Amino acid sequence: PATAATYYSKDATVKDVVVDAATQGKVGNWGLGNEYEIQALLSKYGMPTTYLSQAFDMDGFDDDSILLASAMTYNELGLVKNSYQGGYNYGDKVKTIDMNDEGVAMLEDNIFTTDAFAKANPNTVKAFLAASVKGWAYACANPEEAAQIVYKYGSSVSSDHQLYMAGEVKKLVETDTKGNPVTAYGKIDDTAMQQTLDLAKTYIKLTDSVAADKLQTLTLDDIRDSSYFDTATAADATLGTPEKTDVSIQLKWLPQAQFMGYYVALDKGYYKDAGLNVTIVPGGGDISETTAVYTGQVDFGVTWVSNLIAANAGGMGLMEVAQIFQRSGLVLVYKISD
Amino acid sequence: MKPVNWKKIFASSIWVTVAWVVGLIVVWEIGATIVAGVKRTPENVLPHLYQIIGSVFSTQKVNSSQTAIQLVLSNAWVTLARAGIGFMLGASIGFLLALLMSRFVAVEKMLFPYLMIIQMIPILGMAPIVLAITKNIDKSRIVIAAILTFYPVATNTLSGFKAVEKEKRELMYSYAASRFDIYRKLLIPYCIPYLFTGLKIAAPMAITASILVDTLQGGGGLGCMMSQSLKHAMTIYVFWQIVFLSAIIGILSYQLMVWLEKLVSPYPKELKNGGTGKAKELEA
Amino acid sequence: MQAIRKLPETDAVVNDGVEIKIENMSVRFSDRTGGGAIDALTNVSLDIRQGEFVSLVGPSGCGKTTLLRAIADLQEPTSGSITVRGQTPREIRLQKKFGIVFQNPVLYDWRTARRNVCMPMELMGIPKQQRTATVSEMLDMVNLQGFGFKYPHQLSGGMQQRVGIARALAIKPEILLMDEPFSALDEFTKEKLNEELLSIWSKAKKTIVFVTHNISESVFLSDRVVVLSPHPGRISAIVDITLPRPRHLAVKDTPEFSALVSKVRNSFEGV
Amino acid sequence: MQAIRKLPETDAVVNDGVEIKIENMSVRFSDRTGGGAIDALTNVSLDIRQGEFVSLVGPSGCGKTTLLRAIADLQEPTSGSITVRGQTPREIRLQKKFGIVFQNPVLYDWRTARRNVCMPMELMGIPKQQRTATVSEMLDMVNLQGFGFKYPHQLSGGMQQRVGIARALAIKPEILLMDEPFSALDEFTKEKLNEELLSIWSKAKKTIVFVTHNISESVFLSDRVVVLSPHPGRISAIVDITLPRPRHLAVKDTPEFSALVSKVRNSFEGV
Amino acid sequence: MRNWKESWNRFSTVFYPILFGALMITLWQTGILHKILGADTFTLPMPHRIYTIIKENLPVIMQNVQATLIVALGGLFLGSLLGYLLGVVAAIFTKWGKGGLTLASAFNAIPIIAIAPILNNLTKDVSPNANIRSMVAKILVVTITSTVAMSVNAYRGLTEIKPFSMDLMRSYAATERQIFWKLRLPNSLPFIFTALRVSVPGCVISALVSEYFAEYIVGVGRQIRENIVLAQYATAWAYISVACLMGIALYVVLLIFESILLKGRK
Ligand SMILES: Nc1ncnc2c1ncn2[C@@H]1O[C@H](COP(=O)(O)OP(=O)(O)OP(=O)(O)O)[C@@H](O)[C@H]1O
Ligand SMILES: Nc1ncnc2c1ncn2[C@@H]1O[C@H](COP(=O)(O)OP(=O)(O)OP(=O)(O)O)[C@@H](O)[C@H]1O
Ligand SMILES: [Mg+2]
Ligand SMILES: [Mg+2]
Repeated sequence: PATAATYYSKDATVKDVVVDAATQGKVGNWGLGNEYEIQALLSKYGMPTTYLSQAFDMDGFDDDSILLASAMTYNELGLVKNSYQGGYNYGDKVKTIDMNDEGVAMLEDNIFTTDAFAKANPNTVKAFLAASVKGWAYACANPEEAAQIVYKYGSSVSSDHQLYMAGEVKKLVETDTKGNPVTAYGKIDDTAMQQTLDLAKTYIKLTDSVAADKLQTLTLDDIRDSSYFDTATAADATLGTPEKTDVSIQLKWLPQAQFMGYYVALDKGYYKDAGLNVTIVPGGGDISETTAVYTGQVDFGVTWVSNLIAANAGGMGLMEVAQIFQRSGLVLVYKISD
Repeated sequence: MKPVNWKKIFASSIWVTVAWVVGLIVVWEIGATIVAGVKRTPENVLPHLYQIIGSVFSTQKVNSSQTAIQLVLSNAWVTLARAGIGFMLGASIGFLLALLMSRFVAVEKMLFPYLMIIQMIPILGMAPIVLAITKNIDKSRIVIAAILTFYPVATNTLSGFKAVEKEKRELMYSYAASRFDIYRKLLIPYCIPYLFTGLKIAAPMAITASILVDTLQGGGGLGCMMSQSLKHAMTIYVFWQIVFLSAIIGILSYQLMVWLEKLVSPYPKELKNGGTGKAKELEA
Repeated sequence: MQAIRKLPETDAVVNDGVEIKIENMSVRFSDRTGGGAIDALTNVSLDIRQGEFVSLVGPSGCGKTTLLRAIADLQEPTSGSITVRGQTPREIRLQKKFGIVFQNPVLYDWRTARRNVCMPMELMGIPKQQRTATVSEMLDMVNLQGFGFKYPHQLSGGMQQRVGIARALAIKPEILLMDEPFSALDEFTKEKLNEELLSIWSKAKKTIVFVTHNISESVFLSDRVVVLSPHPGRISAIVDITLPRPRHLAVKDTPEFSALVSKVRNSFEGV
Repeated sequence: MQAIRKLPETDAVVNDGVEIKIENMSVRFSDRTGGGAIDALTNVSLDIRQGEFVSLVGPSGCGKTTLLRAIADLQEPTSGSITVRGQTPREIRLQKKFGIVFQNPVLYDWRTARRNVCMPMELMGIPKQQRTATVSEMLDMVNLQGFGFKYPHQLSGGMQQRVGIARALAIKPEILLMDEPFSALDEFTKEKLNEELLSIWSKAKKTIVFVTHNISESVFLSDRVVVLSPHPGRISAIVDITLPRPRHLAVKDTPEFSALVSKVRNSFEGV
Repeated sequence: MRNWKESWNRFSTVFYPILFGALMITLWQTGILHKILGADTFTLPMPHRIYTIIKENLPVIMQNVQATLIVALGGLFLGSLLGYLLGVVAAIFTKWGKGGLTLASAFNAIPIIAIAPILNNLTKDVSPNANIRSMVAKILVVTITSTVAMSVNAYRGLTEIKPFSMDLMRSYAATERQIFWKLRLPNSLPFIFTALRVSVPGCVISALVSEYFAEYIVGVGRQIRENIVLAQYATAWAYISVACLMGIALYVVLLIFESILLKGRK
């Protein structure tokens, strides 16, 4: 059966697909901290945790050099399935393996800052969180308008894809890892956080023994502080005057609907109402969001929890203050034969 | 009416450049045709040139307000400005370092290996430190671009200083000429061809460096657009346009150096290329 | 190493007004690339008086250039010492007392003949107007009127050498060190420049050390001719030239002249 | 342009066995950088017989080197023609018939003396063993035994020139063009090499064109001495040297010799 | 005395840089350097920490070093060869060659980050083994980036020949080939070394950057990037140091070659 199958049967089990692709050495991921869920999945099915470095397009998947490719539901998966500009138009000829269903989900987009900044500017943090959450709530209620707003703020992603993305991101914000609806946007779910931390401890491999040791001792309290979110979103919230009014937030990636909540909050004036003058700094550059926040280039950042854990193991002292995406958006996609 | 002198027209160096460009186009198109036959998204690998040119004239907007070429050109200025400043800064630093190293052997021995090492620290590692010093992302971008370009200028100029014939130095020495005069009257005129060899390498490199530092953080610049395009956040043709634009700017910057050299070189024209008299003609 | 000086009687003369004093000097070129070390000069002692015109002659490779370079502080002696006016050559060089004509014309390719001659004057901060005048005068002297705006590669070998001579004389140095300055010149030009040199020398009473391989020239010009011998380089004879001054070309036809030429020629060794 | 040849009687001689025929040749160096054009040679006509030893003399800058270079196909005449053995100089050059000694020793810095001498033989594909033997022989001849493994910058000026001579003679060329080969040598070495050259010439009956500024040397060596004059460069006289062969140094003391030297000297113009 | 001078000269070539390095490391380890630069010990970790990481992970590091070295040296070799050939073409067919040199400079202006992904895609079909095809792609990147320095310098070295040397060759009716081997090539040697002084560090940095984009995950550059993205600055600096050591080693090799090949020149 290992005769280099390229397409899998519609009914193939997850195990069949994973084992076959891994045996051929054709599982892809972008690496750079995005790989732990994939490694956890590979381990779950008894496979070695090596993978191919996947480029930022899906060409490798398209030309079969990668059989089981990583994709974010809101981004690459849309390109694979759809026919709009940049799309590969596979439609229903592909199936996915969902990390949430496999029990290896790790939490992704959050809002974080440094512990020191939060302690020094609690009102700013609260004001920022309240306004951002409001932005996300509006965006999820009106994904089409949100997509338009993001496009207006300089996104170059085609508006069709933007719209698709808004719809998928909405799902990640409104559903948790178990598939249950989320009650409070941005709330930190400690159970999911703990699962993320546990997986991180297993799969984040640090060369530096000091950092590796520190990673193992990390607890939830070292990586997240719910207090700002809780007070900011309490029904009777009274937000004091922000200590610092000019603040910036660095996104994890290029401007796109993945970050629509912040653009909506900016566009609708929620930040201004909270007394903040917010600059949104696009990501995707070589200075990662953790470094940018740590060095004080920006005040807030959006990152994946696993990246934050690694950074704190390294000694950065970052603190998550809200968890926007409540479930993992990572899937593995594979082609099926008709 | 004078007969058209075809020989002369074809001897003109413009035709040579044209021929090279045509040759390259042919090679490219052969490649593109092959790629188009085997890949499903050939534009990610090697599109046809007409597709790239088509994308230049395409009126389709890539974001809310600009077409691809508008986006590229509007971002080119930031990058060019940084390249220009970075290059001038880098070339000056390189030249000064070469002066310093030629003046003090100890400095050369101490610094040279480390100058080379600085070249090898990836900007990823360098950026946070430079950022810490400059406290400003844009300043640090210029500094890094300068760091990435100074070295060819420094090495080439230094080797020019070292290539000065012993007798020429001794003549100066016998006049007990001051250091300043030795540099002004002998070493600097002598090393100008060497300096320009360095500048010719560094000028296009400055463009590269500038595009590279764009990618440090979001914001404007060709590098930013390029990586967005590469990450498929916008049409891939933006990437190809930038590839061509940077190549064209690179050629222009090289030519600018060639032209500048002609302008400032103290050497009489015939002296270029060594040899004398007839031998030069025989070579042609 | 025996018979360094065949004419000890000159010793008495040189003790007063000594300008350049060379004592037991040796220069050895060690060789890392192959072949052995070369003893370019061994145990050379020589006193040159103030205002004296001394020629160095000897077979090719005997160390004439090396000796001149040592005086000019361009070559460090391996042992022994040189003093010029009681100071080190280095101090004298820094006082810009030397004028040197090299064996090969060392011209700067990127400067015209005029600007090559001009160069040392620029270094000495001589005002432009004066420089221009001097340059023209010097180029006239070496018969290069009309070639001032040519670059070195446009000049013939002899012309280049004359530019070098003009350059050395332009700054009117107190001590003139000349290494075969006229070797590439035809006899007429050479004779003209010989006389020119003697007239400059007699007017300004410079000290001149003059390397030549032309024995007749050395006798015609000098107060003393120092004959060097090779392998190892050393002084094999010093001949006093007793011809009266001022000398003119006619002196070359006298028997005294011929006798001195023969004397110098006969003291050549090892050729 | 008047009186190009003062001695028309030689015409009769040169018509049979002409090796090098120069007719009405001019060389003009135009100048783009400043100063005017230079007429290095104007309307030069000269026939050189097979096996003849011809010297070119004349004041510095009169076009001797230019004429030599034109024969060697290193300088294109502006007008007029040169034929060598009825062919163009280019054809002869490509047949590797020329051996040239340049006015400055043109040595390759990165090659030792031996390997500099070896170079043309390498180009001609002469087997290694033979090369080695010839190199040693040549270096012996120019008195550079023991300096074979030195690099050019380790040699004195005269030594470098001798390496250049050795290099030119090593390939035993049929036509030898020598530009002031002995100018940097002392009289003894020069005389030795003069005799050496005559012996090579008489044995192999080469055609030799020899540039020198030493009139006595030119008379001693040549069958004919061609005197050039500058501004513009032209032939001002041709002197037949009627001294018997083989010649030895003693001939220099004869009155015939002196008479010929005077004759050549007197035909110098414009110095 | 001369010998003493020469010995000191040689000794100081090694001694001075070590002295300077020791000084820098002292400043660094004592934290003074951080004060001067305004850096903190997180983004610029202490030397002893870097050293410890290198020591503890030597086998893994060496694996990465090996991969990077192959890329750097392979590319350097190919690029220098190509550059030299271009210089030769330019020297022999001046008119054609100059256009070629200008064109080569255009490649110099296309950033590595653009070339790397293109080549990655282009070499997809080279081999089914991702390691091999990545290696090819990376080597090609380095090749392109080290071509220009060599071609510009080679052109000068091949054409800037001492007056009359060419005349001498012509007088022997030497063929173009002979002129090349006997005159142009030896004359260009010092220029080759000048070029290599530029491209040796250049090839290391391009190798590092090309690894960022390569399919197969291996190499010092890739490790630097992974660790910096993961905020593992100490580890990243360990790899940066290793990269620098690689560069120094290559540079020393270059100096040794230079001293052998340029022996006897002034
Ligand atoms: N830089 C050097 N390195 C090694 N040996 C040298 C160096 N300069 C000169 N020599 C050697 O020293 C000796 C004397 O050289 P020098 O140039 O003084 O001779 P010279 O008398 O000027 O000869 P010539 O009349 O040929 O110019 C020669 O044997 C030469 O080989
Ligand atoms: N490449 C050149 N460009 C311009 N002018 C030149 C060039 N070569 C020679 N000349 C000029 O041509 C004239 C003759 O030069 P040539 O070298 O033939 O003289 P020469 O007789 O060899 O003199 P010398 O005895 O000084 O070597 C000179 O006036 C010189 O300035
Ligand atoms: Mg000498
Ligand atoms: Mg001449």
